[in-house]
Amino acid sequence: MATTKFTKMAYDAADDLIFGEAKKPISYGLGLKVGQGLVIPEINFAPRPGSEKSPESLTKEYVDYIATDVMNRAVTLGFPSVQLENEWIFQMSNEPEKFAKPVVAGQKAVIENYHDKYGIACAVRHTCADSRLHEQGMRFGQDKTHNYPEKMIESFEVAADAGADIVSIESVGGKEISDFAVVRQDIRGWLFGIGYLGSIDMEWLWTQIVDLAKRKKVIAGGDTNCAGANTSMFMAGGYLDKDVPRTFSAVTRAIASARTLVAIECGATGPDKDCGYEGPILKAISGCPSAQEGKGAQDAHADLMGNLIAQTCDLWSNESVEYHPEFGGSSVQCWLGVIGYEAALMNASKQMKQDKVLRDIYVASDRFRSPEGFILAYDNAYKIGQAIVEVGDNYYLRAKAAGLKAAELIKESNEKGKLKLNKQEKDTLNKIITDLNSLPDEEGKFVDWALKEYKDVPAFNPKNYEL
Amino acid sequence: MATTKFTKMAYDAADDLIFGEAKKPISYGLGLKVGQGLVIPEINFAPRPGSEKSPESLTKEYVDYIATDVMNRAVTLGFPSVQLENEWIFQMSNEPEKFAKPVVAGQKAVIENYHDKYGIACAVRHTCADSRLHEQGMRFGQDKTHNYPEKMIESFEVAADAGADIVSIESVGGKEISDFAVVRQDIRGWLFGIGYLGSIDMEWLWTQIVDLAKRKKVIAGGDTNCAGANTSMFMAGGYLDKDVPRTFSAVTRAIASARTLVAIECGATGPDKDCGYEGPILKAISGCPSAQEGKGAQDAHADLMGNLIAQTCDLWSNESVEYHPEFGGSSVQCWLGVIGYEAALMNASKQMKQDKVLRDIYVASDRFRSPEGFILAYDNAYKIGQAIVEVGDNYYLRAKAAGLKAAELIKESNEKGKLKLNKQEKDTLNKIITDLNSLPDEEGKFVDWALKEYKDVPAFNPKNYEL
Amino acid sequence: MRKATFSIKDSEFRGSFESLSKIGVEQMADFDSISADKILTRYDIVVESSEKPEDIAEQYMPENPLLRQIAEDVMNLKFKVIEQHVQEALKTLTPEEIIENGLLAGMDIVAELYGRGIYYLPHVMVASDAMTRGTKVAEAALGGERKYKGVVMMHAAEGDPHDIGKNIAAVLLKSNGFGIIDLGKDVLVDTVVDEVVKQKPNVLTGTALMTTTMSAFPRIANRLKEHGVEVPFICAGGAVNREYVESYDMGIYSAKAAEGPGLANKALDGWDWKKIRSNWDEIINGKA
Amino acid sequence: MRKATFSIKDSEFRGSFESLSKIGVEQMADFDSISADKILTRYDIVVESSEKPEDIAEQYMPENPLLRQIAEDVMNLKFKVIEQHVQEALKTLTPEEIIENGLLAGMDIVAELYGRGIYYLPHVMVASDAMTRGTKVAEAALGGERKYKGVVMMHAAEGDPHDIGKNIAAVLLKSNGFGIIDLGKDVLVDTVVDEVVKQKPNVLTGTALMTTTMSAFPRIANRLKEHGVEVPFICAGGAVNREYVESYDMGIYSAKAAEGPGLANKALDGWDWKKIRSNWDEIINGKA
Ligand SMILES: [Zn+2]
Ligand SMILES: [Zn+2]
Ligand SMILES: [Zn+2]
Repeated sequence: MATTKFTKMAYDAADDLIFGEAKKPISYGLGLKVGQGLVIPEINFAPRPGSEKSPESLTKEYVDYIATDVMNRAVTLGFPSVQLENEWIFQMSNEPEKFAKPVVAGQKAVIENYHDKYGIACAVRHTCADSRLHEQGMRFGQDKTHNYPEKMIESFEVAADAGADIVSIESVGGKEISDFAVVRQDIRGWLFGIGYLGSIDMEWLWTQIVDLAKRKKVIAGGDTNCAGANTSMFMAGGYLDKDVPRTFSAVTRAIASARTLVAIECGATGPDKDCGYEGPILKAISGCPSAQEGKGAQDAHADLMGNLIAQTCDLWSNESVEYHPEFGGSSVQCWLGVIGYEAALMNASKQMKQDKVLRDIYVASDRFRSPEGFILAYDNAYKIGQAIVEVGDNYYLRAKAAGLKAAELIKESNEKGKLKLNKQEKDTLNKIITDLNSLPDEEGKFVDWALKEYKDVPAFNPKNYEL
Repeated sequence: MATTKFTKMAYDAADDLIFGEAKKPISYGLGLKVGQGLVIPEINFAPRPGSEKSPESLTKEYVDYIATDVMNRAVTLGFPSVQLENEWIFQMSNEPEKFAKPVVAGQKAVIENYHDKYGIACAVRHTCADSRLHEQGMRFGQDKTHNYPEKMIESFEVAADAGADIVSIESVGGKEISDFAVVRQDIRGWLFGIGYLGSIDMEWLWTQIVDLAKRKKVIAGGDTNCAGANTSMFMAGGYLDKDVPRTFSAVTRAIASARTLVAIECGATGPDKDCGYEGPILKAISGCPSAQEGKGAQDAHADLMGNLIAQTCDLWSNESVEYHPEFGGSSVQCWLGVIGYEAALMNASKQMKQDKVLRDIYVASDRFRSPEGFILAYDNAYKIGQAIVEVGDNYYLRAKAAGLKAAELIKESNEKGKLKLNKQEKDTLNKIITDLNSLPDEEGKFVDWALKEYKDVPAFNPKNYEL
Repeated sequence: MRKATFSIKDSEFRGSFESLSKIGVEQMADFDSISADKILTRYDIVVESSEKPEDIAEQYMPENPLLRQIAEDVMNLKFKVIEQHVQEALKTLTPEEIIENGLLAGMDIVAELYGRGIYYLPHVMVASDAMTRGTKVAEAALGGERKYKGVVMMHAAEGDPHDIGKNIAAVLLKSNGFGIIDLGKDVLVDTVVDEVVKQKPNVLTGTALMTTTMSAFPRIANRLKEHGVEVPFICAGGAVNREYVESYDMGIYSAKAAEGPGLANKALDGWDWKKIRSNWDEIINGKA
Repeated sequence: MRKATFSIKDSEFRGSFESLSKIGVEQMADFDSISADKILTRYDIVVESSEKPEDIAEQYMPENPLLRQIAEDVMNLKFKVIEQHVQEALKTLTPEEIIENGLLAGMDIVAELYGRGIYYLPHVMVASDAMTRGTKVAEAALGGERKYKGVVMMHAAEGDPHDIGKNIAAVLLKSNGFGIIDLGKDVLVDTVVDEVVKQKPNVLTGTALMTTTMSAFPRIANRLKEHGVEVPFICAGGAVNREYVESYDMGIYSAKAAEGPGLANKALDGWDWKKIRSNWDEIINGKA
C-alpha cells in the first residue's frame, strides 16, 4: 500500500492561495467546475427525526422536500451552481440498498431536471458513515457481529452506482485515543491517536475508496478530522467555555492536517469535506480544491473563525441543518441563501479583481480571535504545510512537526503582543511545546512508548492498525 | 405640524456613503455607538406560538431564553456590540402594561448584567405595532371599538418607561390603497397610497413619536415601508415568481423612500428599521444612520440583494427568526453568529482601510440581480435622493420624482445592455413611465383625481388623512 | 473589572473620513465593467417563453363568436367594453352559458397563461375585474340565484389584519367558478365556526400572517369537530407551514394563492380532507 | 432551451492567474498592523480571574493534616503519590472518612475551581484519575461494599457510538460521590429498561449525538412507565434540546456535563422528575 507522500508544496508562495481557484481544479456532476474561478455553495442537511421510519418516508424527505426546495431556491435567487451534500444517517449505512439507494437516485433525478430546465450547474456529494466500532474491530473480518468495515465499503458501492457524483467520509481511525487524550490535554497521546494511528487508518481506508471511485467513475473527494480536531475545537468552544484551551485545539488542528493529507496522497482529488478546517493547509501542500465552512455554518455550530476560513475555499458550506420550516421558507432554503450569497460575494470580488483584498479582510476579521484561526490563516497554514512536507515521508515526524510549528507560530505572535492568550492558553502552550519536544526523533521509539503508555485506553486495540 | 423638509443632500458625493459611518452618528443604550466607525449586529426574534398564553410564559421566553441566549453567544464569539430588537406581538400591543412591560424591563436587566460583567456595548429596540384598522379609523377618536390609535401611542409610553433604548414602528398609512394597487400593477394608485397618503400619515404619527421620545429620553429611531414596498418586493419574489414584475417593485421602493423620509423630517434620528430597504436613499439625503438586512435575513425572507444592501448599513440585521433549537444552539444564537460575523467583516475592512472596496464588492454581487437592488446601489440611491430633495417641499411631487428617477435609471442601464430585464419587466417599466408622466404637475389636481379614482377601494376613508 | 477596549473615539473616526476626502480619491468602482454572468444567472430570462399569449389562447377559445368575444375581453382586460358585449350575447344565449363558456372560459385562459408565467398576477386581477363586471350583467338576467359549482368561505384569522393574500385567493377562486363568502379579516373563531355550521360551504379557508394568530386554526378545527362538521380547511399565509397545518384535523396546507382552485376542486370531486391531504403533492404538481 | 452562460472556460481562469504572478504583485496584507480591538473583544481575558487556585482552595481544605494532604494531591493532580498518602491515612482514619472528607473533598475544590473557570476540564479529568487511584486503595480497606450517596446509571443511545460526553459526565458524577453504572454506548432500549428495572438507580442518563438516535429516549421513558417505574432521566448530547427532552415523561434536559451533579443531587433530595423539571432554570443557575 505504498502512496506518494508530499515532500514539496504545490504553491510557491502563500499569497498565491485564494478562494475559488486551485492548482488542480476538477469538473464533475452536471457542469460543476471546482477551483476554476468561481466559489460554489455546498448545502448540507439532515432529515427530520421520524422520517427514517421507512424508505418511502425517508426518500420523500430527501427528494421531494429537501432536494426540491434547494434547487427551487437556487434558481429563484439566481445562483449559477450548487452542490448538495448528504451525510448518511444510520439507516442508510446499515441497509444501503433499502434506504440509501432510492435517496441517492431520487436526488440525482431532481438535480438533473433542474439542470436540464435551467442549466444550473450542480452535483451531489454522498458522505458515507464510518460506522466501525473500535472495540469490535476496524479491519475486514474483525467485527463479526456487525461487519461494519465491510458495510462501510459497501455504502460507497451503492452510492456510486445509484448516482453520487462525489463520495467522501469522516473517518474515525485513532479516535479512541484522541478522545482519551483531549479531555486530559495530553498532546502526545493526541499525536499518537491522530497523527500516527489516524494516518495509518487513512491509508488503509482511502486506498480502497480511491480504487472504488476510479472503477465507478465518481470523484473521491476527501476526508476531515471531524472525529478528532473538531471534537477538540467544539470542546474548546468560545470565550465563555473553559473545557479545552484553544491553544490545545489549535495544535490538534495542525496535527490533524498531516493525517487528512493521506487521503490526497492515496489519490483523492478534493474537494474534501466542509468540516475539515485543516483544509487550507492541505490546499497549500497539494493544490487540490477544498470545501470550507464558517459563518454560514452557524446552523450547526459556532466557531471562532467565521470569516477567516473562507479565505481559500472552493466550496462554501453550511455544515448541516435539520429540515424544518422557518419564516423564510424551509431551513435548507434559508441557509442556502446565506452560503449562496457569500459565494456570490467572493465571485463578485473576482470580477472586481479584488479577490485577494477580500481574502485578506476575511483573515483580518478572525486572525486574532483565537489561536485556532490564527494558525489557519493562509500565510501560517502555508508555513505549517512547509513543516509537513519537509519530513513528508514519515507520518509521525510530519505530524509532530506540524504541531510544533503551529505552537511556535502562536508563541511568536503572542510574544509580539499581537495574538493575545489567556493564562490557561499560555500555560497549555508551554506544556505542549515541552511535551512535543520531549518525544523521540524516531518513529519506532515513539510507537513503542505510546503502545505501552496507552495500552489501557478503552477500545484501543493495536490490531486495528496492524500493530 | 410643520416639519422641515429636506431640500439638499447631507452628502456631497455618493462615494462618501459607506457602512459603519454616518454624518449624524448617535450614541445610546449601554455604550452603543452607531455610525461612528463600526457596524453593529441587530438580532430580531419572535417568541414561539404558545408562549403568549400568559405574561409569565412570554417573559420567560423573551428574557430567560431569547435575551440570555443572545448575550451568551455575543460574548462567546467576541462581538464588541449587539442590539436586540423586539417587534411587538399582538398581546403586547393590546395590553402593554400586562404583557409588554415585564418583557421590556426583563430584557433590559439581562443586557445590563452582561454590560456590567463583560463591557459589551448593547441596546434594545422596541418596535411597537401599528394596530390601526383602516376601516375603523386611524386618527384619535375614530376607532371607538378598539381605540387602536390611542393604544398604539400608549405602547410607546410603556416601552419607553420600562427600559427601551430606541423605539420604532412599521406604520401602515396608505396600505389600503397600496394593497389594491400592487395586485393591479397600478403605479399611480401606489403613488397615491404611499407617496401621498402614507406621507401625510407619517407626519401625523411621527410628530407624536418624536415628542414622546424627547420627553422620555429615548431614541426615536425611524420607520420602514414594510407594509407597502416590502409587500411589493415579496410578491415580486425571485426568478421563479410571476406575480409582480421587479421593475414595479423597484419603483415602489423609490416612492417609499420619499415617505419613510418623513420620520426623519419629524425629528427621528435613525437608525431606522432593518426592513426598510429604502434606507440607503434616506441616508444619502439625511446623513442619519440606518439598519439594513439582506443575506443575514434569510431566516425571514429571501431577497435579490443579499450582499448589496450591506453597502451603507450601520446595523446589520437578521429581520426575524422564531426562537427554536438548531444543531448549533438556539435559532437566535445561530443567526446572531451570521450577522455578527458580517459586521466583523465590515469592521475588519475598516482596519485594512479597504471598506470602500468591500462596499463595492457588495454592490457588484447584486447590482444586476434585479432592478430592485440596482436602484438601491449607493450611486443610484444618491441620484434618487437628489430627485427627491429637488422638490423636497412637496410630498406628491417628490414621491413622483423618486419613482420616475428610479424608472429612468433602470431604463438607461437596460438600454446599455447592463441590467437585463425580462419581457414583463420591460413592458411594465414602460407603462410605469407613461403612467407617472401622465400625472398632473400639481398636487391638488392629483389628489382630486385620486380621491375619485380610488373612492371605492375597500377600507379607504379620506377622513383617516383629514381629507 | 477591566472594561473592554473596543470603543471608537469620535476623533479617530472623523480623522479617517476627512483624509479620504482630502486626497480626493475617486474610489467608486466601474460597475458597468463587471460581467454579471459570472456572479448570477438570470433564470427568468433563460426560460422566458417565446410563445405569444394569443397563440396559446387559440386552443382554448370558444367557437361561438359571441362567447369568443367575451373570453377575449376577459383575456385582454377590456373591462370597459365587456358589459356591452355581454348584453349583446344575452340576446341569443342564456346567462348560464355566457358565464360558464364565455366569462369563466376567458378566466381559464388567463389562469393557463398565469401558470405558464406569461401573465402575471396583475393581469389576473384586472382580468378578474373585467370578468366581474361582465358577470354582474349576466347575473342580473338570471331567473333565480346564480348556481356556483361550489362555495368557499374565507377569512383572515382572529387578531390578524392582513388580508391581501386572502383577497388574491378569493379572486382566483371566483375566477374558477366558485361562490365566495368572505368573512373578512380579524374574524373571531366563534364567528367562523357559526358561519360554517350555518352556511355549510364546500371548503373553508383561513390566512394568518403572524405566528401568534395562527393558533386560531386548530381551535376552529376542534370546534367544528365538536359540532360534527368536517370540511376541508385550507390554511395559508406567511405564518403557517405544512407541518403545522397538518397537525390538526381538516387542515390542508397551501403555499400560494394559485393552489386554491386545484385543492378546492378536489373537494367538489368528493375528496374529503384526509384524501386531499395525503395526495397533496400530486395535486399541487398537477398529477392528481 | 438556451443554456445559461455562466461557465468559466479554463483558459480564462489560467490567464488571470498567471498575469498576477507575472506582475509579481506582493498583495498579502500586513496583518500585524491591524487593531484587533476594533473587530473583536477578548471577553475571556476581560474576566480573567486574578485569584490563585491555592487561595480559593484554602477556604475548603479539610483541617486534619492527613486528609488535607489527600485533598491537595487530588487538586494538584498528584496521582503518583496519592495511593501512598491514602495508605498512610488508613492507619488512623476510616476508609469512609478518607473517601468522603479527603478524596471527594478534594474533588469538590476542583469542581469549584472548574466552575470559576480557573481549572479547565483536563484538570478535572486528571484530578479524577488521581482520586480514583486513591479511592481504590481506600475501598480495598472497606469492610463491605462502598456505600455511595446515590447511583447513576448511564448510557449512550441505541445506534449511537459517541460516548465522550457520557464519559466526561461519568467522571464528574463519580467525583461528586455517585456510584456509576455505565452501560456503555449503542445500548439497546430493551437493555436500558431491563437494567433500570433490575438495579433501580436514583438517576438514569442518556446521551445522543445524532437526531436519528435520540428517539430511543422517549421509548425508554414509555417502557419504564409501563413497568410502573419513574426515575429522573437526564438526557444530553448534541442532538437533543430542551423542548424535545421535556416532551416525554421523566426527561430532564442537560446542556453541559457539569450540570449533572447539580441535577442528580436533587434526586437524592427527594425531588421527583416533575419537580426537577419545573425548577430547572433555578437549579442550573445555582438558585435552588
Ligand atoms: Zn463533520
Ligand atoms: Zn418589516
Ligand atoms: Zn430553524
